[in-house]
This record gives sequence, C-alpha cells and structure tokens, in this order.
Amino acid sequence: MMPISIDSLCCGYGKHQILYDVSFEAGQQITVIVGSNGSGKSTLLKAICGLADVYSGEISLYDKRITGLPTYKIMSMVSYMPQTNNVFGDITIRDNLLVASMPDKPDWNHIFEFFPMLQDRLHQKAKDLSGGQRQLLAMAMCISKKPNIILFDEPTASLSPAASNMVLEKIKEIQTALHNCIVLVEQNVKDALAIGDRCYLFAGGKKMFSGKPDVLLADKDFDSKFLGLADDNTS
Amino acid sequence: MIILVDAAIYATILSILCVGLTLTYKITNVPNFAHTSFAILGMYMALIVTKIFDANPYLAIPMAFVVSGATSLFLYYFVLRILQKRTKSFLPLIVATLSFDIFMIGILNILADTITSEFQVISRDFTLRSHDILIFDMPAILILSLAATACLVLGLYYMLYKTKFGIKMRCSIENTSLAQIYCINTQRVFCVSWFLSGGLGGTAGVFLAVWFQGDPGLSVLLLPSVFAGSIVGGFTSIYGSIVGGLVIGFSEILVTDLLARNFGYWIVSYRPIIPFLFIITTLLLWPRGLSEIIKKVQERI
Amino acid sequence: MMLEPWIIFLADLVAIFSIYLIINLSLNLEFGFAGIPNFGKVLAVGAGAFVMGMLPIGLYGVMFGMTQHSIHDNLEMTQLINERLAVHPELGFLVFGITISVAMAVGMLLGLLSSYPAIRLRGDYLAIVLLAFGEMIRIVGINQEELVGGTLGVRVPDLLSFVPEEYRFLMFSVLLLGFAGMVYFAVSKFTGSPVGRLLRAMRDDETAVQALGRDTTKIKMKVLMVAGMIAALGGLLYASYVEGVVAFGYNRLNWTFLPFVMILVGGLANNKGVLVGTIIFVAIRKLVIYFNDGLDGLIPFDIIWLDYLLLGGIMLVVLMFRPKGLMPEKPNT
Amino acid sequence: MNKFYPIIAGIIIVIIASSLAFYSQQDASEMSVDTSPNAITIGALLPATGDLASHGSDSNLAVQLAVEDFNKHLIALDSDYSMELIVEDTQTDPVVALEKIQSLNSKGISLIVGTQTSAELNNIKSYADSNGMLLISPSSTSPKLAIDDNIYRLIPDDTKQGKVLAELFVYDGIKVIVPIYRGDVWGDGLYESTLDSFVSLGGTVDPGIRYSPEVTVFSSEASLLDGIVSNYVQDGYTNDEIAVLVIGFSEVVHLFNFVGSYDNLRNVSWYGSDGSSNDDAITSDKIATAFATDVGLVTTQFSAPDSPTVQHINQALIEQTGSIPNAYAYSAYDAVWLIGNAVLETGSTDSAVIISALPDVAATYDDGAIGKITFNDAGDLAISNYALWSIGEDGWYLHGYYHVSENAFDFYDE
Repeated sequence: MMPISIDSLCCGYGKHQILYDVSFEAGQQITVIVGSNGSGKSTLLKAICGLADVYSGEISLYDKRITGLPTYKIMSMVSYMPQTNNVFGDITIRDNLLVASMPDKPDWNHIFEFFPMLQDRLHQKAKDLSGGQRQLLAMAMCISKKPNIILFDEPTASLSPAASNMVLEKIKEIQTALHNCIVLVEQNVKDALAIGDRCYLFAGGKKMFSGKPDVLLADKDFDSKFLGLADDNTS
Repeated sequence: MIILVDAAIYATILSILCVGLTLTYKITNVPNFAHTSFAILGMYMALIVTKIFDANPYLAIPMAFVVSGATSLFLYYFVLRILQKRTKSFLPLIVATLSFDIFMIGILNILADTITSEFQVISRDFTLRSHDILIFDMPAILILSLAATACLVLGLYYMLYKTKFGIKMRCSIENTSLAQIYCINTQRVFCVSWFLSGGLGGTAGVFLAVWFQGDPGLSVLLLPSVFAGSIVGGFTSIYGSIVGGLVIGFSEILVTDLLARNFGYWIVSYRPIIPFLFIITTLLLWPRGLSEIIKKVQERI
Repeated sequence: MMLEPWIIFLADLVAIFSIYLIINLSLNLEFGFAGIPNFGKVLAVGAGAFVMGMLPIGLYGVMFGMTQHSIHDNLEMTQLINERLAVHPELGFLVFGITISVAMAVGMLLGLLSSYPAIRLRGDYLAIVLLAFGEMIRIVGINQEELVGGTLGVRVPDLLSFVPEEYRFLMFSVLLLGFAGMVYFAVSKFTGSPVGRLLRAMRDDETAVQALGRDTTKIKMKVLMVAGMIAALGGLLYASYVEGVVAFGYNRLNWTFLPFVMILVGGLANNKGVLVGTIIFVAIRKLVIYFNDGLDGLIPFDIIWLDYLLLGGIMLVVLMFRPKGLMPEKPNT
Repeated sequence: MNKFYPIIAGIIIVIIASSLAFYSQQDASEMSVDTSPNAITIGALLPATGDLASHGSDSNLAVQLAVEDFNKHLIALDSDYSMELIVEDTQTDPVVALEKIQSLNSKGISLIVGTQTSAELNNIKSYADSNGMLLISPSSTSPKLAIDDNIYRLIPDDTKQGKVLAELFVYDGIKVIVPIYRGDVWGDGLYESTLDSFVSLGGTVDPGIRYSPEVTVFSSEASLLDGIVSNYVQDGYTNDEIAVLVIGFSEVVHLFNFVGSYDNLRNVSWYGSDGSSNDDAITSDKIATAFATDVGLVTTQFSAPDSPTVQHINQALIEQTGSIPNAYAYSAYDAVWLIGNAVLETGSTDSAVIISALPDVAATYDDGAIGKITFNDAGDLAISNYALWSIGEDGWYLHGYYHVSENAFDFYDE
C-alpha cells in the first residue's frame, strides 16, 4: 500500500494547465522532486493538498481516493510545508504549534526532541524569527501531528548555505526517526539528491525521469541535460 | 453634563456597530455597506418585543442577535462567498452589499407595514426611550451600552487570544490558505465571524431603538458614521474600531456643539458632513488610522 | 394633440438612457480602463447640474437686463426668460454652449481634485474616500441656498422654449441621443487609441508601466479630468432635460451606484458592453416600474416594496452569475 | 469585433418589441390600466420611503380610501364611470419622482395626486406641464412655487400658517421666538414666513437652529437650544415671554425625548406646526407626551376640524395604522374627490378640460375634509381656517380655532 500514488494527473489553476499526465508514487522514504522553475513540481504538492484544480487523474493516499476533497479534510492525513508564508506571523510560536496540532494538544516533548531551539522562544511572535528559524518552526508545525506523510516545498529556498544544510539534515533526521513518507521539492539539486532515496525529474509539466538519485547523479550529461532543460524553460 | 451622557450613549452604540463592520472587513475583506441594516432589523426586534409582547426592550437582545446574525450569515454564505470565488475585484463585493441593502430596505418596510397592520403599532419613526428603565438613577441605556462595549472589549480579547476558535480565527485572517493546510475549516470561521458581526449589529439595534428614532431609512443615515468610526480605527483593527466609534460619536455631538457656539448655529445643519470629513482626512493622511497617529505622536515626543 | 403612449415611453427611455450612457462611459473610462473606482461619480455629475442651475439664469439676467433675484424670484425669472427664448432660440443655444464649456471645465477641475486621493490610495479605501467626496455636493447644495436654491432647488431656462410644448420632451430626447452618440464616438476613439491600451496596462500592472518610463500619476490625473468633463456634461444635460436642479436628487444611489451597476452588468473596459448594460438596465427598470402595479393583489405586501426587492435582487443575481458582465473585456485588444 | 453590433441591435429590438407587445396586449385585455372611456384613472405620486415616508403612507391610504368612497358614490349615482388608482413611490427623491411620472404618462394617466414635497414638484413640473398633466399636491407648501400652471395645491402656502403662528404669539404675550426647524423646503419656508410675520408684528425671532433632515440623534441640537434660551433668560426676558417654535414632523418625538432633560427648555412655552399637529407618535410616547403637556404645546393645523369627512377619514385610517393621520391626508382625500367631481361635471377625462374646470368644481364641493375649497390665481388653496391643537391627559384635543376672515381666535378650553 503506497502512501501516495498518483495516476495520470492533469491539473493547474483555473484555465492554466500546469501538469500533463503525471503519474507519481512515494513510499516510506524521502522522495525528492527536482526540476527547473515552472516545471510543475510545487503544483504536484498543491494538487495533493487540494489547492490546485484537478482536471483528470486520481490521487490516492494509502489507497484512499482524495481527489476533490476540501483541503482541510485532506490535511488530516498529510502535512504540507509551503515554500513561503508557512507560519502565522502575528501569533506566538506556541499558538502556531497549537494550531498545527489541532484538534489534539501538541506533544511538546516530541517537538522539542527535534527542535530544541523553539523551547525558550515559545512566547515570541513568529514574525520575529530569522529566516532559518522560521523554516524550522514550519517544520516543527509539520511534524507536530506525527503525520505519516510530509510534503516539503523548497524548504531551503532563500536560506543561507549553512541554514539550508541544517534544514536538509533535519529532514533526514525526521525520516530516520519516524519512518514516514517524505516528499521533498528542491531547487538545491545536489544536496537534496544526497539525502533522497528516490527521485523524480520534472520539466515543462511532465515527468522526465524517475528512479534512484545516484542514477541521475551518475548521468554524465546530468549537468548539461538539467541545465539545458532549465534554459529551455526560462527562455 | 446632559450632553456628555447623550454623547456617551451615542458613541458606545456606534462603537459596537464599528466593531461588527471591522470584523467582517478584516476577515473577508468586504466593506459591508449593508451593515447598518442589520442594526435596523435589531431595532424592529426590540419594537416587537416591547410593543407586541409588552416586555422590556432589552429582552430583545438575544432575538436580535440571532435574527440579524442569521441575515448577515445569509449575505455572506449565499452571496459574498460565491462572488469571492468568481472574481478577485473588491468592487462587485461592494456593489453586492449595496444591492443587498436595497433589498433589505424592502424587507424592513414590509416588516414595518406588517407590524402596523397586524398589531396597530406605530412602526415608523418610533422610539422606545420611554420604555427604558432606571439603574442607579441613570438611564439603563447608558449603563448597558457602556457595559456592552466593555464586555465586547473583554469578550473579544478572551475569544481571540484565549480560545482555540480565536486562534483559528486569527490564523484564518492572516493566511487563509495556510490555515486550511493546518486543517482549519476557514469557511466555518468566516461564517461564524459574519454571524457574530450581524449579531453585534442587531444588539446595537436594540440599543438604538431605546435611544434613537427607528425607521427603515435610518440605516442609510447611520452608515457614514459607522464607516468613519471603523476607518478612524484603522479599518482592520478591532480595538481601533471601538476607539474610532467613540471618537466619531463624541465628535459628532460635541464638535457640532462647540462649533455652533463659536461660529454660529448655521453649522448645525452641516452635521452629516462630519463623518465624511473624518473619512477623507483619515484615509488621506493616516490610512492606518489611530494606531498610525499614535505612533507619529510618539515619534515626535 | 397628445402623443401616442408608446412614443412617450420610448422618448422617455431614450432620454434617461442617453444621460446614463454619457455618465457610464465616463465611469467606464475611470474604472474599466484606468482601474480607478470612482465612487464619487455624483460629484462631477452634480457639479455639471449645479452649473446649469446657476450660470444660464445669471447670463440671461444680465443679457435681458433683469432686476429680479435669480433664486428668490426664480420661477418668475425663468418664465420670462423662456418667453424670450421662444422668440430668440439662437440666444438659448449660445448660452447653452457657454454653459457646457464652463460645466466641463468645472468637471475637469473636480477630476483633478479626485486625482489627489486616486494617486495616493488603492482599491476599496480609494472608493470610500471618493464616495465621501461625492456626498459633499449634496450636503452643501441643500444647505447653501445661494448655489441652487437650497432645499427647494431652482428652475432652469428651457433651451427648447421655441418647440411646441407637447413636443418639447420628445425633441429633447433626440437632442440627448445626439449628445450621447457624440460622447460614445469620442470615448471609443479615445479608448481604441494607444492611450486606451496604456490605461489598461496601467490598471493591470502599474509598476510595469512605470518601468516603461510612463508617469502613471499624470495618466491618472488626465483620465480623471476627461471623465470629470464627460460626467459634468451628463449632469448638465439631465438638469436641462428636467428644466430644474434640486440638490436632493444628486445622491449616491442615482448617480454613483446605479452607473456602477450598469457598467458591471454590461462589462468593464468595453464601451459596447457599457452601451448594452445601460440600455438593458434602464429598460428593465422602466419596465419594472411600468408593470409592477399589474402584480397588485398577487403579492402579500404593498406593491411599492417590490421595486426594492426586484432592484436589489436583480443586481445580486447579475453580479453572482455574470460577475464580468454580459460582454466581458476582450483580452489583448 | 463586429459580431457585437448584431447583439446590440438584437437587444434593442427585443426591448422595443417587448414593450410594444405589452402595449398592444394591454389595449386588448386592459391588463393593468383600464383605458375604456368611462374609467377615471388617477395616479398617486407619494413617497413611501425617504424623509417623508410616514406622511406619504398616510396620504397614500387616504387616496385609496377616497377612490373607494368615490366609487361607492358613483354606484349610488348610477353612473357609468368607475375610478381606478395607481400608486407610485417617489422615495422622496426628485430623480425617482420623474421616472415615476414618466411611467404614469406612458400609461396615459394624466390626473395625478402628488407630489408630497415641493422639491419633487420642482423636478417634475416641466414634464407635467409639457405633457398636459394635472398635479394636485396635498402638501407642497413652498410659497416660491405659487404660480399659475398645471399644478394645484390643496393646501395654503406657508405664508398663511406663518401669519397664524405670529398672531398666536402676540395673543399669548410672547416676545421672543426661538425656532428649531427642519432643514428642508417645508421647514425653511415656514420658518421664513413665521419670521416675517412675527417681526412685522413687533416680535423678536432668534435665528434658531436649522437641523438636517438626515440627523440621527438630537443631542447637540437640544443642548444648543438650551443655550439659546438661557441667553434670553439672562437678557431679562421672563419665561412667559420666550417660546420655542418647533417646525418638524415625527422626529419631534425624538427631539422632545432629548430636550426634556433641560430645565430651561421645560420652563418656556412650546409651539408646533401642522407637521406635528395631531401626530399620534407624540401621544404614544410617554416622555414626549409628558413634555408636551408640561410645556403646554400648541400646534396649528389648517382644515375644518370637526367635519364628518374628517371623522370618516380618521376612523378608516386608525383602523389601518392605529393612529390619526396627519393633515395632508385630508388634502389627499379631497384631491381625489375634486378630480372625480370634475370628471362628472365636465363629462370628460381629458386633463386639459379638468384643469380648467377644477376651480369651479371646487367652489361647489362642500363636503371636503379641509372645508371650503377656494383656489387663488396660482392654483393654491386661497383661504383656510386654522385649528389649534394641544395635548391633554386623553391625548390631542382642540384647543382653539383661528378664523381667517375675522383675524380672531376662539379658545375652547379657557
């Protein structure tokens, strides 16, 4: 039983189609999705969460069909960390975590085990945190319900190299500890592939490659192929 | 002295209305031009309770809260929610609330006609002031409207900061899609807010009935003052709107009085212009309202 | 000899349609094309009417050497003037021409005034400020008797005094249609030119237009001035059509809200849409007024309120089901 | 681009076709308007919302009653005529009033009762004149509209009432009048005429307070009024020499609720106008009644106070609204009868015939609610006696009477 299985999905926003006939599977491991800007990798995550318009195809979580369900219902099975605006800035860190674990009370020990730095900042407002800290808080919010599936949308975007390493290591740590299904969308290709167990390459809204990361990394033409695709898309 | 009491009552009632208006603007970004019609609906509830059931007007508050709240919810759920899905522009929303207001004028007039024809009760230009009671030798309306405003301040604080629903509400306001990601049924939060906003309007309406002269047409006349209060308060700050309502209420009465005594009584008939002047100056000079003014004053000091 | 009822109906419809078309075109210029939600449309419309109420009677007074007070002896004076104009129609047209230019200049100035907030504010805040601007004219008009007779209003000398009485309103409808046609032609030319495209570009992405080196502030000012001119013309024509100005009538419902509804019904940034929206709305409203007494007795409440329920209800339905109007803006033209 | 022209053309054709279709259907089936030669169709242009809604609804009911009564009268006469009524709401808005009169005109209705205010009348006057429509206003009192035209006004213009009020002040020994009045056509007009009359009789009139009809709460007005009155007290006038004249409609109740808190204002006499005469809104409110009795409020109202017609109207309207109608309702009632009688007299429903016949018809009409109707050259009610009303324990009572021909008062309760 696959945590996530997607069958020939076409989706987009309103009349703008983004993904074309994409099939996708993720197991209890870290699945990395790479691709250039606009290749539709983030849209895939949004489609799973019910935030994009699905035109055709099926999305199932543990064999349960979820296409068309409202977001707040899907989210009881999945945690999703958006790329930006992923914490509530106007409320305290404590309240952020409270919201994230509703309807239950947060398991503080579980959260502080992974993110000890949050412990003494509980009453700070989230908007007062630095960029890296904010990403950590967002991740903490994602794991507060101990979900079986976590979707990370470019968690390292706009972070310094040191902070992004920290974030990626955290993701690895979470997966090792919880043995759950993690889908990671990344621009930071090489670092992401290093922690991934399986990877997908998207371009122009279509799946170009899927398999072990080392295969992709080992591909001699990787750089040129990848960058070439990127060029195609940005031009 | 008397005028201060009068002004205090007017100002507190106004601030309750401003809170309702601000609440829905803050949460769903709709400047609700039909807001005062909920208050007029509340006024008629008070009339019905007082004249038909022969009870104290304040007993109408629960009924007014529910009826006006339900009307407000209707407007949101069946009109604005759908409209917001179809268009991103704010203008159809404004026009929709204005249209709803026209519709409400029809409904309120039918209600007034029915009250008169069925129960022979005067239902236009009515006032229930003589049904007010005295508490500690003061008109109950003064005590109750002050108490209601105080309750509103404390109650909203408690609700927004101490309850789970309050946190959900603040999250939904700040970032609707993120709130959905964290399993918050934002639609329900919005609906509750509209219900609350309408309910507050209805409650204010009961107070209005005891102090003002009620008529279906009052809604249009009251609207500028309510908007001015909310805007002076910053339009998105709930506490600001309470203060804004008080500022407008007191200024409309005391400033008119002061100006008339100093510059001549012809000024009195220009009174309806006061809220508009407040709206224009606030939005042009300090669009974020009182908080911005306070900040600027602090910087100077 | 009375006219046939259907001619009367059509003539009245054409008159109201033409006046609203002129005002709606100017609103569409501001809101549809330039994205400025002028919720104070009544300001320029009212100003145009006020000029019509003040200027001609004063001019004729000087011309004919009248000693009466233009406001206190207003009725007597207009009657005398109308008698003279019946003999000398050319004087009427001369004064009418002068009045139009003055009214348009005033409308332009008010457009300039509206541009002050329009440059500084956006969206609903701007709409509310302009709404407040618009309310001023009515309140001042009611309270300053010297302007247009305060609460009673004034009468306006009739340009068409030389036309036989029973054909006067029919003739005026034709005249109004002519004006509306001219305005429509001019506005279409304007919006069809590169300026129209620039306006729409500014509405959609102001920074991009600024990046191209265009001064959006100036563009907004110009648009508001042009639109103010047209709206003032509309107000002036209404005042001359009814031969009177009553400050009470220049309220936000009649001259701001209804025009917005009409352009939303028709479709923004599309002059043909505005034309369609105006005719549909004016016609529906006239037909509702005309036929609603036929329902008397069929509904459980006073027929009068049906007007409100229908007006409110129809607008809500249109907004909800055709939020972009009947003729939506065509992309990339 | 060009495909839109057919759409526009189509829409216009549909609209024109539908309106024509309706018309032809109407001629055939007499759907909404009875166009048979024996139908007297009257239009009523009265406000149901807006500033003067409460008066409009009284007049509206009175017009409906009059049509009912006149139809009974026609049956009694065994006449072929029958009377029909179409009521339109002007919303107290001059722009809407024009739309509504246009609609009436296109239905072929040119005998109209309305409008309530002089401002609306001003906006539709040319339209009515050009289209040869008769307008009988039950309540437009502005002296500035007193000219010879198609408009009749079944009400004396305000100069008459102003004079009565001034005479009353002199009679009661009042030296100073402090007016508080409604800033609309009616209030402005009555204020000016009272001022002129009283000053010419040697009295003093304070500029007073002109409040906006859009005012929602009377706190500052009450406080300012108190200030003005106390200034006159300080200037050495006794309380008996100062009076407040309130020129307003039902909002007077609201005002009384506020002024009651000020001692100065309780100690002087108060006078009112036809706008508040017989207004049950005052007597149904405890505070307002107590205040009015306290200050001995006296109000003036034109009309014959005790005629059977007035009692008939009162009875019928109390049944529907629970309160005595305002005075304009009597004029509205008479307006319908005048039109009806004129049709019977002339045997024509043509408005031009009716317009010219109206003064003669009025002269022979004796059962009017407002008494004997004589029009002056401008088509306004020429003479009217005035009743003086006061509030006692049992509500409104007739306090006195002013005979215009003798320029003298009769008081009933002294």
